[in-house]
Amino acid sequence: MVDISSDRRTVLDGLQFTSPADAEVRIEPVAAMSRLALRGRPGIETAVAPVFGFNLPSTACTSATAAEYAALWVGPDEWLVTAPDGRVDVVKAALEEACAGVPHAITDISHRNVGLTISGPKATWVLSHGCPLDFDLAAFPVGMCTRTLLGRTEVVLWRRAEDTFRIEVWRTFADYLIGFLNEARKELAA
Amino acid sequence: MLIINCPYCGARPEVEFRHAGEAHVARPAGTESLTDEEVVDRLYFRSNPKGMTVERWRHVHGCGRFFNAVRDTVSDFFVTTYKTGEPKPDLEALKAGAAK
Amino acid sequence: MSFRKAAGGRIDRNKPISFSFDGKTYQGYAGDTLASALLANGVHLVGRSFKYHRPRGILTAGIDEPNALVGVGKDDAHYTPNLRAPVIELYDGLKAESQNRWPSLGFDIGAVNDLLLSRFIPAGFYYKTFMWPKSFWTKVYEPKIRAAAGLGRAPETPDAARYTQVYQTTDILVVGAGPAGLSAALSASRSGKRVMLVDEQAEMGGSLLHNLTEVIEGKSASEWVADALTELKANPKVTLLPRATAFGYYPHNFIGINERLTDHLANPPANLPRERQWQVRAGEVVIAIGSLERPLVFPDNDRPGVMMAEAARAYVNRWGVLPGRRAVIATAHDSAYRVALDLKAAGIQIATIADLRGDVSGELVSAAEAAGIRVQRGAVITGTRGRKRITQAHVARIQPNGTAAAPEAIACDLLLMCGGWTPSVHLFSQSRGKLTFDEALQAYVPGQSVEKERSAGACRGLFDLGAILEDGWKAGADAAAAVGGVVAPFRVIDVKGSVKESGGYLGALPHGRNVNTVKAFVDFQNDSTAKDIKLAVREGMRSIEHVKRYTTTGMATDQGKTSNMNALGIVADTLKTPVPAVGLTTFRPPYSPITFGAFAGLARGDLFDPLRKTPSHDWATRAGAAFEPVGQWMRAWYFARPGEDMHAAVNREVKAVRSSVGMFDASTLGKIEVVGPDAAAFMNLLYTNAWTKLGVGKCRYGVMLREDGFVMDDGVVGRLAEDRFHVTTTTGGAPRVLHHMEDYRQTEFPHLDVWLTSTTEQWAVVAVQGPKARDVVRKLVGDFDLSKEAFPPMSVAETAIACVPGRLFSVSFTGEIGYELNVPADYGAALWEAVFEAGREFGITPYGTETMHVARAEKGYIIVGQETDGTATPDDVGLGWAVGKTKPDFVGKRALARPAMSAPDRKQMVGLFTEDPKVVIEEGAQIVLDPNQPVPMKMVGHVTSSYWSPTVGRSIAIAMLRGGRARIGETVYIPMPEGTIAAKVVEPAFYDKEGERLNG
Amino acid sequence: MQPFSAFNLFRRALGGHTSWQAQWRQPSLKSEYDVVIIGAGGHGLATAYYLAKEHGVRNVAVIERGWLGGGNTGRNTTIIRSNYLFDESAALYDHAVKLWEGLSQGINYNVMYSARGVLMLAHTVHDVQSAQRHIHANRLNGVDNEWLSPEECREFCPPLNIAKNIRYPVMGGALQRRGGTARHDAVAWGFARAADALGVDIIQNCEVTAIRRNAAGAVEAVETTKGTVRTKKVGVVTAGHTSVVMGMAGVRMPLESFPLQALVSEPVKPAFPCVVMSNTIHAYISQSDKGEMVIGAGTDVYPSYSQRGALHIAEHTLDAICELFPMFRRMRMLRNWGGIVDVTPDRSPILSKTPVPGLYVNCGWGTGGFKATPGSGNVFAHTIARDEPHPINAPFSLDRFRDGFLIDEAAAAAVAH
Ligand SMILES: Cc1cc2nc3c(=O)[nH]c(=O)nc-3n(C[C@H](O)[C@H](O)[C@H](O)COP(=O)(O)OP(=O)(O)OC[C@H]3O[C@@H](n4cnc5c(N)ncnc54)[C@H](O)[C@@H]3O)c2cc1C
Ligand SMILES: NC(=O)c1ccc[n+]([C@@H]2O[C@H](COP(=O)([O-])OP(=O)(O)OC[C@H]3O[C@@H](n4cnc5c(N)ncnc54)[C@H](O)[C@@H]3O)[C@@H](O)[C@H]2O)c1
Ligand SMILES: Cc1cc2nc3c(=O)[nH]c(=O)nc-3n(C[C@H](O)[C@H](O)[C@H](O)COP(=O)(O)O)c2cc1C
Ligand SMILES: [Zn+2]
Repeated sequence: MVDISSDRRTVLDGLQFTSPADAEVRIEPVAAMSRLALRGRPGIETAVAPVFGFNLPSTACTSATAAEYAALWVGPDEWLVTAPDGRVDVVKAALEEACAGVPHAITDISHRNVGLTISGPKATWVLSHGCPLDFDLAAFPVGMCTRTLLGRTEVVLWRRAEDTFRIEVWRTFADYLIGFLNEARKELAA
Repeated sequence: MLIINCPYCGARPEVEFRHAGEAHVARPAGTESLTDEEVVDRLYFRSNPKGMTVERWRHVHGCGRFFNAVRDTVSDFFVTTYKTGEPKPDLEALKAGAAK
Repeated sequence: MSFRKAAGGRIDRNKPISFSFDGKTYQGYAGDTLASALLANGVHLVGRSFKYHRPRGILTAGIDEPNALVGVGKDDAHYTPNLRAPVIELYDGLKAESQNRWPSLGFDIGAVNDLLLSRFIPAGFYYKTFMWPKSFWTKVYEPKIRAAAGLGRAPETPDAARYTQVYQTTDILVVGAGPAGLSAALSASRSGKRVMLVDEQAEMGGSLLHNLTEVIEGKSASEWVADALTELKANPKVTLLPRATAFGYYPHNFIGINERLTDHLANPPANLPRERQWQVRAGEVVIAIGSLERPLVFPDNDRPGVMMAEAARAYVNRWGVLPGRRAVIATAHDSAYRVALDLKAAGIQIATIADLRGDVSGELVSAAEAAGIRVQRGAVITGTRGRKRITQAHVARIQPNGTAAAPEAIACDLLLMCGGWTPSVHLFSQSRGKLTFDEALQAYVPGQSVEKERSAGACRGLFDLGAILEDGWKAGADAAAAVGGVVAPFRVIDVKGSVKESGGYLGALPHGRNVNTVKAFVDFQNDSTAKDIKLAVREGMRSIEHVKRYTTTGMATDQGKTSNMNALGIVADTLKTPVPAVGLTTFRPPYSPITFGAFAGLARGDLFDPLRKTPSHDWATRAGAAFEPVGQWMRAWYFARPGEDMHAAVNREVKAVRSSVGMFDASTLGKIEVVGPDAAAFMNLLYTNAWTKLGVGKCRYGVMLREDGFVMDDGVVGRLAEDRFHVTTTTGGAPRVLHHMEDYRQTEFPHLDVWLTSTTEQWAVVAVQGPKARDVVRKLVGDFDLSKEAFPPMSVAETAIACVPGRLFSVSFTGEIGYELNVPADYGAALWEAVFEAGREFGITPYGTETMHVARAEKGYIIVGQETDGTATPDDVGLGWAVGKTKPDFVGKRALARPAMSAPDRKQMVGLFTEDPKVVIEEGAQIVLDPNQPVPMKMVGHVTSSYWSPTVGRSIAIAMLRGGRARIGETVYIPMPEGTIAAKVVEPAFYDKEGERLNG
Repeated sequence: MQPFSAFNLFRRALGGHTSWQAQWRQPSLKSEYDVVIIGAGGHGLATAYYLAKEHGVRNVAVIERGWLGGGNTGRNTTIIRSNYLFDESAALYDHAVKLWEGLSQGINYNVMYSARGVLMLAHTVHDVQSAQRHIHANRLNGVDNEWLSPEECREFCPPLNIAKNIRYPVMGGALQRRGGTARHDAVAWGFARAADALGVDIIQNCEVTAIRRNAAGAVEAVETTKGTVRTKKVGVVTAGHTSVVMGMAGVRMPLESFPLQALVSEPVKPAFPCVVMSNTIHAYISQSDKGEMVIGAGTDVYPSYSQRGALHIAEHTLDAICELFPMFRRMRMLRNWGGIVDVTPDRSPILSKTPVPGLYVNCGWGTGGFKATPGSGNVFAHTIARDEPHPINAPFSLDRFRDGFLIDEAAAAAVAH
């Protein structure tokens, strides 16, 4: 059988990540990873604990992480789960088993999204060119995550550190989004 | 751009939301039982009030939830928002409250 | 001759600047505006008015300038018309030109409108004439009116600049950095909260920048400003934005602010945007935007050399410019005395102060008289002389009966006027706060607030500096308290030299001259005069809104900043009603004009809208594909080979699909994973079809209706497990369908345990179609049994495809054996290439959307959005079979049962064979039964799809035809401009009606 | 009525224009009228004019809450065209266009109807198909509408950017040459003056607060802020406020009211020769006689009576304008305002009798009723005078929603204005 399994091409290949503005804001691709859309009735928050080592966050717009896994609250019965690349079937199977008693749905979206990191002293300034949320630490603390808009794309935005954010975006919008962020940071060029 | 209080996520900018029409136009369990008149009424006729309206929104670029809101269509200010399934608030009481 | 003072002002005399106006080069200094520099060079004639082309000079020193509008730009790609000279910052090489004049500013033919025609063209004259002969309006009159109107010329070359936009949240936004705003920002910033202070001008300080008299806390005004700014700049929680106009106050304390970054620079850095639009959400807003001085309305009050009094003071004190040598000052307000004193101190001779008020006195008046200035009480200007520059002012005493006595002519080269001060309530009013009329001030001031804002300083009617500073301080502190900040203690701000000033006048002044011939301007730019306003009222325009629109008063580029209150005064006077009974026109954004480009921001070119590309995009580009946009997607349309046109390419592609095998990138199809114990129950409710019995591993074509019973979307649905469906939707319909499904899931059927996830982007899809499809796919799926028995049409399996975990569908949208290969999207490009390689031996042919359309039309398959237009029922388009008649409920079921939905003369889908098989009807063509009837014809349907069918070897068409199914066999007509096409109504399936080919 | 003409303008100019009379009287409200029209917008005033002119019904009051012409008539982008898809719509709007063509002379008021041509752009294959369908249907209905290639579009409208590499390239356009613009205010004032001259009482600053019905359910009076008026016939022509006013008679309507925004640039010399509309990217533009670019947006997305719209909606429109006309990027916005439009489920208007005897309604014009003003008034007057619809407006009944015979211009991908 023809084998393409080693010929994986991300949409981030060939996009412009470096910029004269890097000292102020860096934009970097996030390596491939497993992603699951996890849905379920109440009870699922704790049911997953044996797999993840933590309960799903039940407070709106918060995240939980442990060594390999992260679970981001994106809706009252919806989490975006990430795990190392190539583990999606294993994790899914483990979750199916752990959640057997609670109505739930697990869907593989590893390739639907791509991840970006945006960091640096002017990261929130650049994000503010397309996102109306308040990035003050009091309003958007480290660890907060949410779906929102960035320019004309929907993204999940996750604050990893004071000046570092993860952006999850649907793959075909990545090209536009990088273009948008590059245009927004142009003025910061040294 | 309005600020809308999502019952799940809190106050968020309007562009994350989508308006979804008049609220509490319930779909009966058995639609068979509706008369033609009722069908047409549900489909097309709207109260479209000037003043307090009860409407649905979806936090489409946020948590994805549909929810209900009471809004003043003259000022566009929201009086309250609440989750789908919760009872319709007493508008008269809200009006009295707003007047204060 | 230079009119520059030897010293003083905020200009930098060490930095001379050269600029040009109407081709002539002049000198100015850094810190100058175009207006101050022109005045320093003795240039007063700067523009021409809109209608009468009257010579006009510089009236103001700010954004309210109605006269001195110029075009600026080194070339057309940088050209901006209608800029106001008093707010154009001078830079080296600035090129400005006057507008609305021909052939030159000095000699303008258009001035006949003033000199000869003006009596025939009063307000609204065009409504009364130009009606005969009828055809002349568009051909003769209108072009002439248009050419005479307008102001500057529009640029003709695409703009070279970039613009950006940024959202920002702040606790407190202070708009205006005059004394009130600075003081507010100081107290607010001491609370520990985030503060933004924005001001439209290049320098912050507002009126303090030209105030030399008052002493604030022991400092001069400019020192006080400098200290305040130093404190604010040192605070990391404070953002200071000069050159930033708060242009709009939108609901929920959302303020649009436009910041100009490069227009003042001779050589702007390439990375800077020209303008940045801030959209600020503020917890609390302090509006401190000051007040505007009002002109006086007297005959010929518009000549170059007529200026607002405070503007002259600003030119003298802030820019070190003498706007004239000998001034007459006409006033109704105390503040003009301060102007007189400052001007006199600068060496300008004050010929007289003509004060409208009969019994005026007070500290400032005494000071003026003590300085030897002649003060005429109860005096009015009745006219002026001097066409391109004022030479005389006529001053008359107001008699006890209110009329003007015979005037005395006083020589002057400067006539200053002050009709009082109008608080700037623009932003407050935009916020929908209620204005109240202050009888004592004769002005509208902020009343009841709606938003979380407060006004401070002159914009709420305070005019004495000490009170303004304290008011600002309090407003800032109150705003801080409202957002939970630490409240700064109240501060008494000691001001020396501050005098409480009063006065003011609204409306036109008596002049004792022929009211029908004099022109006393109210709206300078639009040339509307006191008599125009009176004419409007006489003609029944009694609402101020009618007066505005009939006379265009307040509709010019200054939006009535100098004219609205006087117009109101004239209307009130004419109607003999109090001013507040007349009302006020609506304040709308923007506060001052804002560049379109700044609203568009980054959304231009590729960033106008995201463009979504499929995994085979690059390959297709290399293969020479033409693309078509479908929603945000870019899809390969056809793959023309060298020398082929679209027609030839499509014929070849279709033939390949029919005779061998073709491949198509179907990744754009929407995909939704419907998962949960109640997935089938949910599908039953959302689609017309029955799903319960669909076996795992099987697919079904599904039809989705809106609640009104009309077809909304369709697609193949595969059942992957008892509780898992892979649903496909149309490319354009994907977001809509998901929203619709979520809506029902969350609001109508919340009891169902089912969840929806968009997987459109998770899967890349290659469709392989044609008699050799199985041979190609076999090479990619290893041991998987593709035989007809094991994997018949309409099956689905989760299996490895080219060694990656995939989903394999046996589905056909062409009528040939077909497979759709789904792999995780990162493998999409590789899969496309792998399929192409695997198919090489069969001559596999990539095809685009056009061939897909032709092939499906040959089979009579519909495309939602092409055959349907939102008014088609399933039965209309031949999908009655897909409606589960026995299902108790599904979305749209009840509406479908209404009598009209099954009326026999509904448009139904049929096929058409043209009489001449070579003729391909145009899509969208209309069908009639009787081609010989007169226009308007009775149309009975239209052609939805129409192609040359290479397979059938003739043209084919699909149409929606009234009562169509009953007309099969009849001939219908399609009248076209080139002649009528006759066509036979046939079944809408042209090829392999029995579906034999799938059995191959 | 003092005739308006060049001669009269000249003659009265010599007298300093002091002898012009009011264009309409300021009558006080009588206690009884044969017909009361609620709403002095263009449609209400035209209705009153045609009632008096063509049906001899002169004891008519037009009652207006604010100032006449201050509703959508006074705040619209004034695009006039009749190239609608369905026969019923084409007939209605073309009836109006024919009346526009002679309106200035007919009512002796220059409404500046300017047939500058309306060009509707296509940006996708689907747009092209939809435009072609319109063109063919229009041709058979006797309504002019023609297809222009991108190059022809540019020739017709030189500022248009027809570059192939822009995000939404122009693939062509449908041009209606008879389409164009008219001066919004003049339309209201012209009809007001002409109706007034025929005896119609226009009562401004008078809000209708209730509609009274007799025991049989028929209309018997309306209550206003200036008193009660007896009448057997009431025509409701209140655009965005129709649901509110019809509610006074206990009639629910298939309407929602949305804000719709427009804006103008600063005035410039003639730079734009026609009207251009792009439904796909939401932009509508023409240049007025005064020189401003008049630009329309899409509706805001939630129902509102606030008569203003959101910044991001106006912005979206300017994005599109700047893409299509990149030289206008440096032009500046002078004023941005909103109106309240009443939208029906099928985006076609309602000109109809109602379940209440003596109550008639003219509404649902949504974002596109200015163009219909004279035609709408003309057939609505017929409906009121004869108590039966004119053949042209018969399909636009309120009953069509019950009967299911919608005239779905929206679903058929017709454009908004
Ligand atoms: C921004 C914008 C752009 C538009 N662009 C176009 C375009 O380009 N082309 C086009 O054809 N159409 C356009 N339209 C639509 C068009 O303006 C309207 O369809 C049309 O003007 C409606 O006219 P009307 O006379 O029915 O309503 P209006 O002119 O709105 O008149 C209704 C009147 O009823 C009055 N009223 C309401 N309630 C009461 C009451 N209780 N008592 C008394 N009086 C009352 C109101 O004050 C108002 O004056 C646009 C609309 C807007 C808002
Ligand atoms: N003598 C009098 O009677 C009299 C009358 C009027 C004003 N004044 C003097 O004027 C001053 C008033 O102080 P103030 O602080 O209230 O007003 P101000 O005029 O000093 O300051 C207002 C500031 O707001 C800015 N501004 C206006 N609109 C803006 C907008 N939309 N966006 C951004 N910035 C905008 C202006 O550029 C200006 O700098 C006092 O010094 C007072 O004595 C005196
Ligand atoms: C076609 C058209 C052209 C307009 N041109 C101008 C203009 O040149 N200047 C201006 O200030 N307003 C102009 N307006 C807008 C009006 O001033 C006003 O905003 C509009 O009629 C809505 O009324 P409102 O803002 O008072 O609510 C125009 C309006 C229309 C409909
Ligand atoms: Zn939410």
